[in-house]
Amino acid sequence: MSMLAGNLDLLLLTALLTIVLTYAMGNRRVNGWCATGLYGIQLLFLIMMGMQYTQATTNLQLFSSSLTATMFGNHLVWEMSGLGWFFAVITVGAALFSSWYAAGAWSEKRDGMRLFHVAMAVNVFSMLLLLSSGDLLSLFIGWELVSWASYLIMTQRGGAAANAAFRYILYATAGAVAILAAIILLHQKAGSLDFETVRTYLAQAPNALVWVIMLLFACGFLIKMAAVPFHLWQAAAYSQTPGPAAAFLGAISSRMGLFALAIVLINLIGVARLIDMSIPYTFLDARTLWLWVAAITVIVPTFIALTQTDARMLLAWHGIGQGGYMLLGIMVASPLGVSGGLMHVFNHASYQAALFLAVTSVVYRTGTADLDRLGGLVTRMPLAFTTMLLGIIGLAGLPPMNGFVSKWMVYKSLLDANMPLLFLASVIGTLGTILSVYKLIHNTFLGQLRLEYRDVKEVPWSMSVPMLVLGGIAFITGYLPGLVLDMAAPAQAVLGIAPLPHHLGGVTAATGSLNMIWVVSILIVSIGIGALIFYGGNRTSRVHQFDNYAGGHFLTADMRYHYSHNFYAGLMRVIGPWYRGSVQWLETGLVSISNFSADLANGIYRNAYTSAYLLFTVVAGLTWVMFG
Amino acid sequence: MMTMSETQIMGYLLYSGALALIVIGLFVIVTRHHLIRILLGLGLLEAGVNLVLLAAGFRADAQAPIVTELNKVGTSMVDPVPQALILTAIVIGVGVLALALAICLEIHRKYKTLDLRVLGMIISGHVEDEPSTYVIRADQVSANKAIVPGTAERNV
Amino acid sequence: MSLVLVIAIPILGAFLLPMLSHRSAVLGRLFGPIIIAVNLGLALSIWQHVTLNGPQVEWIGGFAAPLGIVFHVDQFTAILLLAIAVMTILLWPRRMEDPIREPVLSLVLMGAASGLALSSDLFNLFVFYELTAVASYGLVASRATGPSQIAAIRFLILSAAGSALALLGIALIYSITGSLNLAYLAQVAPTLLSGPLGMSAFMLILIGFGVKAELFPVNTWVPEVYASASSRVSAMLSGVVSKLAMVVILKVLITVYANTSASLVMLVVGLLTLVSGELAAYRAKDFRRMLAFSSIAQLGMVAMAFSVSGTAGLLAGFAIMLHHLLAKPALFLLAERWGGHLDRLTGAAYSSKTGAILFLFLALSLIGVPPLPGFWAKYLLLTALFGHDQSLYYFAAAVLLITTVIEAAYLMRILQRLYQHKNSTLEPHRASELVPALVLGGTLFLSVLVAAPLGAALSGIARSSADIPAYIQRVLPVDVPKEINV
Amino acid sequence: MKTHNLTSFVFLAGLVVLLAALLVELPFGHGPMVTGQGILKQAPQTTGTANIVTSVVLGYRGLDTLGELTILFIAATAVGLVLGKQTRQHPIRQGGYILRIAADLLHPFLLLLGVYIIVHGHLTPGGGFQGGVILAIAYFLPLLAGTQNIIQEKLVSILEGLAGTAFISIGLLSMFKHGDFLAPLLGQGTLGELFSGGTLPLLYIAVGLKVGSEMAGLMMRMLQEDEPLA
Repeated sequence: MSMLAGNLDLLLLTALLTIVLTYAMGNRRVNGWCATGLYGIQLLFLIMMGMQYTQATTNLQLFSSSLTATMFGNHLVWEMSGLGWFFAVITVGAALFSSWYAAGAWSEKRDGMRLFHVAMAVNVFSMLLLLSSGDLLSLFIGWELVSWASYLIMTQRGGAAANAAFRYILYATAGAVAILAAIILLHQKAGSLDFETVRTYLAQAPNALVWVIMLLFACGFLIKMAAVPFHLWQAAAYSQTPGPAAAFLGAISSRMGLFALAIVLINLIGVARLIDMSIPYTFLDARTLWLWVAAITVIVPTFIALTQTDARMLLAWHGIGQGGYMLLGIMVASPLGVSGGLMHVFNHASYQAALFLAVTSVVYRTGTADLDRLGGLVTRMPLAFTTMLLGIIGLAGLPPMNGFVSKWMVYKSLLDANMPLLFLASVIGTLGTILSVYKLIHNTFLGQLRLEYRDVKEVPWSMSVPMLVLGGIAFITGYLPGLVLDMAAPAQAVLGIAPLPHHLGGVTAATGSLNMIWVVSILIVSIGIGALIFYGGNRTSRVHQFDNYAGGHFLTADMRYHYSHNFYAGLMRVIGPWYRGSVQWLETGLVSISNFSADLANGIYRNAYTSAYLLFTVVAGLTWVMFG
Repeated sequence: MMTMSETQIMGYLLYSGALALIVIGLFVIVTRHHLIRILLGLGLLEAGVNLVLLAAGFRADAQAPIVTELNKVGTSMVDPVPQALILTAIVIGVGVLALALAICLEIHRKYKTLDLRVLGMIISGHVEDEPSTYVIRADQVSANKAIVPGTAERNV
Repeated sequence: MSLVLVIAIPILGAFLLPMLSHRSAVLGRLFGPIIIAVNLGLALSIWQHVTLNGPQVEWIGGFAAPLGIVFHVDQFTAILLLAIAVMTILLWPRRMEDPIREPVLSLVLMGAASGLALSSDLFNLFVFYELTAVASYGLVASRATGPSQIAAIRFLILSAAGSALALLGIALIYSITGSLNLAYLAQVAPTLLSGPLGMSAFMLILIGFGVKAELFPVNTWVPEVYASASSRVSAMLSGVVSKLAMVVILKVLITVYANTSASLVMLVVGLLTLVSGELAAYRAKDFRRMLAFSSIAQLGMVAMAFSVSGTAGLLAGFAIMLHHLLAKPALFLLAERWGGHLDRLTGAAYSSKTGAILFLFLALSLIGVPPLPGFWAKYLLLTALFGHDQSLYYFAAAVLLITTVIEAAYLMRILQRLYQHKNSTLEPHRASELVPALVLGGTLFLSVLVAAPLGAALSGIARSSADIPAYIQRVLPVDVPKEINV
Repeated sequence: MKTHNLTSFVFLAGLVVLLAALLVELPFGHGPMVTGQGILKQAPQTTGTANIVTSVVLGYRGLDTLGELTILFIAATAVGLVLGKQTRQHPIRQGGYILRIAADLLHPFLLLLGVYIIVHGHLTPGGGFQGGVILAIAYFLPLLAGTQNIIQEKLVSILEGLAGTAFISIGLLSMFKHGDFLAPLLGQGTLGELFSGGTLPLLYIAVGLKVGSEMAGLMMRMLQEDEPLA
């Protein structure tokens, strides 16, 4: 269909044009608005492409592009499937809101906005390229471009950010070489790299080989997702990225790993095969392995997040944990689970971006994201507070926000699949999330306002509107989850999973249904009744915050009675010792091994007796030849 | 006219001579520190190799490859090719040696030493931590001499 | 069109140049570039001829094959000839310490390098190898600083001892087979040279020529020389001369020692070279030394590629060689201003923007980020290694992948440093360094755009170079009897 | 230091064993003389020189010879480059009377001998290389003995350039005539006569002049650096 072919071309061209234009416009203010507009156009193209699914008879519709190449016998194809389209919508959407936020007042006091916008545009373009890869080699090309584009966006602030980005790129390169090894191994064995051939080959390949290939692929993709034990790089890198860019990264960047992992594990290898591949001497099989990796990724980063004192670090750690839910859902591989996992990608993007933007707003006004040094800002920045409230409800997975729906689906699918332990693990993760998001909003917005922030104002409209819209999206898709489930349906079809029966308000499963319209309506009505009682029976009088007494003493404004430092001290006493067994030793060990061997190699080259090497080599070589 | 066993003895002599030259040359190159000695070792090594090459062309019962009245075309002659090769190899050796000596002269003019240990330390010990355009000053060279005792006094 | 002109003309030019310079300084200054231009034209016409008519053979002096010296040119050789001429003109010194002698050495280096590419005769290869060696000792020592002269003499000792051993190897081969012609040797090798004697000869040749080809462990001269010689000389040595030494080893390997354990030796040596180079580069604190170690690692990769027999290995080796041939000289040109301790580079990107961007591009390509040419080179090497169903080759591939991470670490560390501060005291690059570097980098960049046809062409070239029976047919048209009884 | 020497000894001993094992295997005295036999059969007809080594050096392997000439040339050039242009004329230390007179007396004889060896290179053992070195010595001996410097730098430089050019020109000439670089040119004459062997004697004269001038130049430049080595 020529019409379909044209759309992806137009999309990629527009993305490319965005890079060129943002570069050409440099540091001018209009640059941000222009970029936002261009992302809007890209989103429009994507929506037009999405319309095809409502008309087409099958959800397996591919959007082909005219971008192809033949390299050394490999036919490289770029074409977008429903899965790619789903992720692409989220990507462009996240970029749209982030650059909208960055376009206005936020950019006024900053230099280097050209780099900011170019980096964002490069990211979007490379992600779109990755999402429309039609074979493993083009997937790898896209993958690497995304990795390096992320490096660009992370490193732009220099200093500590550059160090964090450097650490990231080492992890990413390690992941990339693992993926490359898997791809080339497959190429040698299967003879070609297009998905169809690889799928047929893997179906009859020996188990050992499939294990090797799977592990190599999974290591590479899990590094991008920052799954345990590869989780160390992400939070540091994201928290050092400029706010709106961090929102973009937090919303979608790591999900590229999920996208690729889903293709390899579900689409190419297949869940049935994964269940078939048992791990010797254990009760586990390959699928259980990945499920548990996902579950641990839910728990560990979430509880690390609990200890953070920087709002951005806290959010970034949560981003890793939430990725675990998505992987859990997808690896359950039931219609409900995959829908839940995919929907969680969308939901997470919406509230995570909102949260990052809210925190950025706080930083914009107060200059810090240190949770020990904030508090009481709710009266000064009510809009940011609203956004954050919407965001944390979503992050915690509570109604009426969208996070509840997707998490409910994941829980439900785990229970349906008879995996109570995994269910328990994910609930523990949610518990940690609730605790730490409460800490986030409490330490930032509630409690005592610090004297130095007395004159803080709400952020300008150019910043508050996009974050409120994001919060609104998180609410609306919680109220009407069918909107997202419709979008996820083609993606699910690509993965070869049966469609999930759903309607605008929720899902209808055999084992239990969910209708968010009812849930939300009841919730609103009950909150309304509560509010009525609260305000109706109000007998209190309002006092100024600085008009305070404790134990008969007047509390001066500079006296700290707001409890924020060492939050959850009691809980930390209980679970604190567990943090010591972190994976840090692995990284440190690898670095010192390479330092040691590098010193050794350098020592060889510094020797004064270089001609002795000649002698040794001749003797060794001749010995080998004559006796070997 | 040689018998077979004579040929053999001659072969053993030639090859053991070549072997000795090669090994002595390598010994000097590897264990000595003075540049001139090392260059002499290089000469020995080349001579040994040339001898092996020369031996390759030897034939028992054959004449020099020069056509004269006594030595008509068609009589058995030794292989002329290795002789030509050696000629080339020797000239190459001369060229390399000349250049090496010139560099030695310059080095000696600059550092007043030809001890490879000191020179090695100058180049690999110091340049690594300093800009590579760094030029060694005289006082630093004397510092190097102090590190390796007795090098300043060492003569050929 | 005679192939030998590519060698004769530069040498003739070198002989004439001092006399001309004594006559008129201007003429002397113009003479060198003119000669190179003539050579470039010759190389182009050879390339065109070979592309149209297939590989060519020339018997020097008209003496039939196994008796005289034979030149053989196929498409790859023609590309090498072109590359040699182009690199010589790009790296032609502008301001010379000695306006007569340096050009003479450079011209001879060009001629000798062309000879290495063309010759099919073992001893003739040795002569040209020595010619390149002497020219490069002279060029290294031409920078009148102490370290460069120490580096030159240490290089000279190692290289001369290596050459003597290589000559010993050649002598052994001649003793066994009575011939020096590679095609003839290829014919008799399975019967005469497959034993320990023949393999020892290969070992000696490998070690001897390995000095110039930067193979471990006889490559200790590399960091010293590249750190102390002038950047142009380093660029020439690492870009062109090391590749040609590798080509010599390749010629011996694929004609005479195909299908023997020689390829295993090659793999092990290449692997050690790669690992030692990357690791040493990781810890290097001097920019030029880091480039030198990186160059060692790249040549290790070439050796690993050539250890895989058949078209796949050759294709990978050619790709890495050509990539490195373009990338490393450009980096060395940047090192002219950026040389020295890495700390000096802090913030250098702000004083030399183009240089920093060029460095970024080349670094990414060296690491192997798709779709840059370096990625395809590494991809081909990995494909070749994985295609060889032997555990050592798998191990080699794994090591290559791990060292890629190390490579990324040290290159990115520098990049990070380049952009760190805005105030840098480094002087910006001069146009005379930046322009050739940009030409090289631009060529690499253009190759991204035409990657697909380029890849196809390279595959064809590798296929024709790997066809040894056809090579023997061309060089020895009449079937030479295997042994002539005396 | 001791460990280094000891290790080297062990390895050298190993090398002796290995090389001995290799060299014993070589077919000494009866190896396959493939190239050599072919040349011996063919050379008198194709090149017309009585000294077959000469026909190998200048004919069959003429390119090697060009290569080695070039090596000498660039070695001399590089020596000049390394030692720099400063011509520090140290006062020549005068040798004894006998030495000086003998050197002066020997000079013409050495010249004659050198020329003889060069021009008879295609007939008898010897040739351009050997003769060239003798020529160089003829000029160098008086210098060493301390009479006076009779080597003129400019002359040397022109001579080395011209001789090298002559060699290549002859090669190119034969290329234009026969299509092959350094192919035998001119009539071959009678085997064993002075005027025989086509262009080979001419080539040898060029080689002789080239080698002589290079060697003289090299020695001269070295002598200018008159500091005693430590």
